[in-house]
Amino acid sequence: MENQEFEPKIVAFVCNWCTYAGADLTGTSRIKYGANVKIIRFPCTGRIDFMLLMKAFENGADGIIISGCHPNDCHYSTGNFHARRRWVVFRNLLNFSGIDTERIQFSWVSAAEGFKWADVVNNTIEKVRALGPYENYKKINVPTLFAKEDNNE
Amino acid sequence: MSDILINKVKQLLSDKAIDIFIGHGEGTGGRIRPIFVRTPEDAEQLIFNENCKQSWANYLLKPEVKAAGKIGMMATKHALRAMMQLASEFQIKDNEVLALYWDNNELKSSADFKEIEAYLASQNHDILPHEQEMIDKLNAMTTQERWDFWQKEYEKCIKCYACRSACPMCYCHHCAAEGNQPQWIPVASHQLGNMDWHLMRAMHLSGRCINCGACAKVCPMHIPLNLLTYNLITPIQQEFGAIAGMKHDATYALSTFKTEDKENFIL
Amino acid sequence: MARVGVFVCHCGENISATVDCEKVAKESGDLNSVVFSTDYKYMCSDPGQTLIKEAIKEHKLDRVVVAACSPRMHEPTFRKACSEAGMNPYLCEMANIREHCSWVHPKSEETTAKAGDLVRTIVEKVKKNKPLQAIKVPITKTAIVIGGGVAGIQSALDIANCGHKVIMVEKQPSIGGHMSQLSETFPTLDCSQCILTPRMVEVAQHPNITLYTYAEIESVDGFIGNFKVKIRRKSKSLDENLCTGCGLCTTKCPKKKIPNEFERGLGNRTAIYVPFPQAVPNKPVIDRENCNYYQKGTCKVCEKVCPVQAIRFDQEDQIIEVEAGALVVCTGFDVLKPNFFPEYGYGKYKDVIDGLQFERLASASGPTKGEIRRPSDGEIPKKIVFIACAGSRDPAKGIEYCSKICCMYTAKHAMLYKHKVHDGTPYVFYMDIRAGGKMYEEFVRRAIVEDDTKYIRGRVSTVFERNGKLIVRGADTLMGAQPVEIEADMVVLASAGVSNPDSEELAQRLHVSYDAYKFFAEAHPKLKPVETNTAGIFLAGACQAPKDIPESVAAASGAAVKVAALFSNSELTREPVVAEVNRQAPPVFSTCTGCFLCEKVCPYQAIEREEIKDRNGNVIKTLARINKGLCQGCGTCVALCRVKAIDLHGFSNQQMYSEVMALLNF
Amino acid sequence: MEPIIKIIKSASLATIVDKLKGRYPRLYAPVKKQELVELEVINGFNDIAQDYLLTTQSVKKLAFPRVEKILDYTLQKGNIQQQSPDTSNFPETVLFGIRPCDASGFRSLTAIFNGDKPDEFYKSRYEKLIIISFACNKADAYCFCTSVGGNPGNTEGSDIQFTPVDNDEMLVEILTEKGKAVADLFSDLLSDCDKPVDKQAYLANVPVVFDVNKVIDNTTKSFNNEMLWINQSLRCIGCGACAFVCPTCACFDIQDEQNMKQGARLRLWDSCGFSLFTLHTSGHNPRHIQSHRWRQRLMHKFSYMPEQLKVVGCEGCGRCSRACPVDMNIKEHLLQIAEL
Repeated sequence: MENQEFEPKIVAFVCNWCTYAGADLTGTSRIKYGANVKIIRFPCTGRIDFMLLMKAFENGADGIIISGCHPNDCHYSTGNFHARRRWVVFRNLLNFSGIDTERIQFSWVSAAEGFKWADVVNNTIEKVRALGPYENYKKINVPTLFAKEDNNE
Repeated sequence: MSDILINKVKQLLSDKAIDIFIGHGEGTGGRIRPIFVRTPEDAEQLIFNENCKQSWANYLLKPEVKAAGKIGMMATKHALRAMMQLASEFQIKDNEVLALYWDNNELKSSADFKEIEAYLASQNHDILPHEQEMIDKLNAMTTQERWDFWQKEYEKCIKCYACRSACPMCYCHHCAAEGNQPQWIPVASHQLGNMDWHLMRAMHLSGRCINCGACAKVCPMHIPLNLLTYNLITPIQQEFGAIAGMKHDATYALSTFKTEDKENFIL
Repeated sequence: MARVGVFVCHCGENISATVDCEKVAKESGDLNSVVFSTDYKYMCSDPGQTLIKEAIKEHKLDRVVVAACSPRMHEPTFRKACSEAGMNPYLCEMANIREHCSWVHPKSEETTAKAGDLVRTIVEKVKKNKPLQAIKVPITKTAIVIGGGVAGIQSALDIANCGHKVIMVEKQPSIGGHMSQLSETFPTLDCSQCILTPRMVEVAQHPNITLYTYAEIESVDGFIGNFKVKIRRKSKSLDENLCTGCGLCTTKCPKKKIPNEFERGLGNRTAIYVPFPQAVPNKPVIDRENCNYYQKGTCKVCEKVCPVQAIRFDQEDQIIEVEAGALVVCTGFDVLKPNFFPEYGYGKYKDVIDGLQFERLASASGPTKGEIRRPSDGEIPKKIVFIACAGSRDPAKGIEYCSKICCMYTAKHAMLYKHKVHDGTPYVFYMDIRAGGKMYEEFVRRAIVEDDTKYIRGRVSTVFERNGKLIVRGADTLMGAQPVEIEADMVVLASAGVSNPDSEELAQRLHVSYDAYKFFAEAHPKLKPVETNTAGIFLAGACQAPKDIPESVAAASGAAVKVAALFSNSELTREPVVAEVNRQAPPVFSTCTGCFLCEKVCPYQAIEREEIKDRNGNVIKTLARINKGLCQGCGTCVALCRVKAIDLHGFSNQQMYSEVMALLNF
Repeated sequence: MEPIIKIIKSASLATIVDKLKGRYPRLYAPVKKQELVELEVINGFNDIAQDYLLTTQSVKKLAFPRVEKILDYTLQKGNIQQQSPDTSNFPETVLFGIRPCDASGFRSLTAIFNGDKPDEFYKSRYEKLIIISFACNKADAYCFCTSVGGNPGNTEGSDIQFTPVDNDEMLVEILTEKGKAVADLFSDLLSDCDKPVDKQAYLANVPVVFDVNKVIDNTTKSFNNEMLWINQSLRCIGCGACAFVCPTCACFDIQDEQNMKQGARLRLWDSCGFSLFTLHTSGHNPRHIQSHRWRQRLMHKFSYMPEQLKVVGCEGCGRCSRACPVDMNIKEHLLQIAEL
């Protein structure tokens, strides 16, 4: 078991119209990628709340992929532009707080880019695998995980 | 300075130009405290000196203060910026609050957004050198060092929410931290609950923080919280050209976008 | 407590080949709130759907999770099935274990485990789903057809004949499009003008059609059934109501040497001009960039000669705003720019022309009155080389696709040439002959056999001039790549069909997707060929990809039917995936703070202000409110709202949060 | 028991701390951390703050933690397992160098938590505390212990109390059996007190500013005096700093934290100063403005507790005033009420 390679847990937050459809195309085209990435479908990248990203790390994600429509291609015309601004700020905040932004991969994957989706996923798995498990979060004292001894105070 | 202020407030109150005045007063052991003056006689308690740097803009939306009638306020630069930001978020209206402020040793009074904007445009709004130094120091650290630094700070937090209460921009009557459907932020003041709270607050203040520093000044545990929001001021200014609290009709940096916004981090 | 049913589909072997569906179903049964779980060969089949419906009744299910293909594929199918069993359809969700799992991972424990994870995630989501009711919105029964080519004409007439109002917006001074430039059409060789012109006139005269030529779409707001469209009517410098179309101005205009776009530069026109004799409307416009008056300030000859004083030099562009329920985009295509082929000498040698130019040469109303004469000296060419696939199917040139129409029109050109120049010899260099279609192959055969066209399979490497002849050098791949050199009098390039130069801008204005070649994208390549991803906007003709006339007309009629179907009801039923600002009892009213930072973030201007007033009419609070008719459910406002006062039905905070929690904790 | 009075050389304190630490690994003492003085587990004498008035936070966290897990549970379909933490196993904990007002603060907490039915968690933790207080030889403008029945040398709640006296010596008062057992660890360092020591002479001077009974009476009478509460609390920003540093504030919230498979029920500090403290689901808030919350805070400490629990809910430590971001000095406010 010890020699086994670390398999990171990666959550992908994707928009319904481009990347989700792109990932469907990856499937339809039978292109293979790692099974450790699991997709959560949002209507638009504009819907992705930064709090959800925080929750993902807190609940054991080692990496995160956020992906949506290319600029100008948003189904809702501008959701991805708004999201992009938020990420600029949020990345800055995370970085300043010592949260590893290397573990978050942002990408634009269109409905036609089945290959790109597989690449994004596989590259992110590689990158996060190299970074190792996100220990910082796992070390945080959460009451649900309190050890038997008295940690309270 | 105090005398000029006292006379002005006395006059405003006796002219019924305002019903209540929020100003600086002598506190315990040399501290400055906010005082609320309703009569010309009480105006004697007002002071103004170099220690009076506090912004009282967070009182502008307090129901008991609003209920007192027309508000006048001794406004520092930060208080004026808070007013502009509040105006841009439709929380106060033009000519609603009479602000008194010092412009080159001259006590000016205005409730007019355009006048206040003109004054603000003539002022320097950079964060203080020692604050910038601290931010630079943190940014020079490794990610892990920064994580350790902040975890140590977050550990101190007792979640008294003084930061929120003192912040002029934290006026939501039902803060997201209290939302429980779902429970975004753990209520508990443990490491995770504290970190979530401070990150969320910083994010909600991004592009809105007017760098008054109240959050850090009031923290009973002396957590340098202001650095979290201050650190975002420069990138938001550089990337999006936006500074909070300068215009009463400004567009919020995160409510808008440019097609050419930075995206070098996106594959 | 929710009662969830989980239905795991094998999709034949599409899923079960790599995922242990039985195991996924069994383990889902152990999840909290799941009271029934099963697996089945084809869930989407009739028996599969029946299985779901019966389980809903038997096990009193109030939530359903179908673990199968992408929800983009079958979500409506299963929601409908659930609805038929008496459940609110929005309490049914799909876990995508095919496209996102079985098809992208090998058969393994991990793949099965991932399928289980996806099911668990969706089970937790569906538990937070709320019953939703479809939204009804009124429909403005007017369609806007953008583009007046053959597709636009067909679409407009079909819709108008169904009794609905149509507004046609054409960029050029006349409708007709590329088809009006053609001489004769394959495979019947009937005259293009003869069949098109009556339909153009019909458009102009139809009581249900309003025609705006020399006009463009300025902006599109709103949504299906309720678009608000601004149209820019470019100034024609003419009072159209007064103009009788007598044509005196065009004959008297002193600027006579302006290359005629309609003739593809093979003829000239004046500054005030009607693009072609059969134009609809047959009234001139002033081309201001070439007009002496506009450029130099003097002239006004047209004004002087006009018997009805219809010239208006000070006329400005006019923006009109119209309401419409649907749009049909028929903006057509363009032909690859000549500078694309330096090796073929286009632009360098006058006698190297493109297909559309040849159409003009062959046209009875063209610059040569239908005689094939070469542009350089007006001589009748004795040898013509037609080069097919000029640009098309050439990855090196960035155009990987087949332009589809060139094989056929090249054969037609060869034929027309031979019919007009009996002693001439047409050569065709081709890669493959693609002649799929009714009577198409026979047509090409005729060109080869009856009209003796020399077909050479191979690419032309270069065209150059030698002793007044155009030397076409290529290789005959059927003769072992033997070099071929032909001394031609004229060369015709079957240039690739490409998207219009402004198509990207228009797509963005319309909020529709487009492909890598900037052709507009259909919602589904097979099953929704005339729809776009934006509800209420349809496509027809060559703006999607190069198409021939029958295809364009068929698509146009298809789009027209979609519009007519939409207009057949007075109300439209919409997916209730919209945002909502919470409302609470007084004194809170809502957690909304009224900061309205969300207002600007909404791409649809769906966020309104609602004033809460006391009994005396004093405003207590101003809150945000979502206009359900305008909201499209992107959720950008939801993520921006600090107090979480806005939520999105179908993708609520609770649902998304539960998904993240469920995905990561087990 | 009758207090045992001893004398010890101040220089021996380090040895005492070593001995205590050897016996009780959970040895808490004031530690200086930049601007804060925090009560923390120390490794040795050198960790202890040399010069401090009070710890920034009160000692209540040792018996009433900020976050206390009161239940564990696992969630499996049809099978929910619950387990309460074992309260009998809390470790013995020494609080060394805390102030008399902190030690006596447990009287209020005990009255609240153990009033009718003992609170298992509080009771078990408190029973395991060994409290070694240091009498105060200085005070600041916020201190008013003497006005609420305490004093800088108050021994209530302490097991042992040290008072610095002349000649680098300290007076040691061994006050309880528990204290005696602990003092046995360093009995070799204690010498008998040959002449009577006037402890009072070495204590800080904290003048009495008001009569607490007046405060109790006037508070009780002033419930409807809206303007009193509005004027006092106009600058209150409604944070929880005062309640969280207070040695006697005992309000708590119960929250479940869970993921899909397991969860914990937590008891968390809460404050009546928060606007949501009394918010009903209906949207109605009986204390809808800050002045009502401020009134509640004072009424609770100076009217309800004296009436129902026979204790005043204030030790006069002044922490709330020091922590208050807007300088709400409780001493001032109480004086105003006393003078009504």
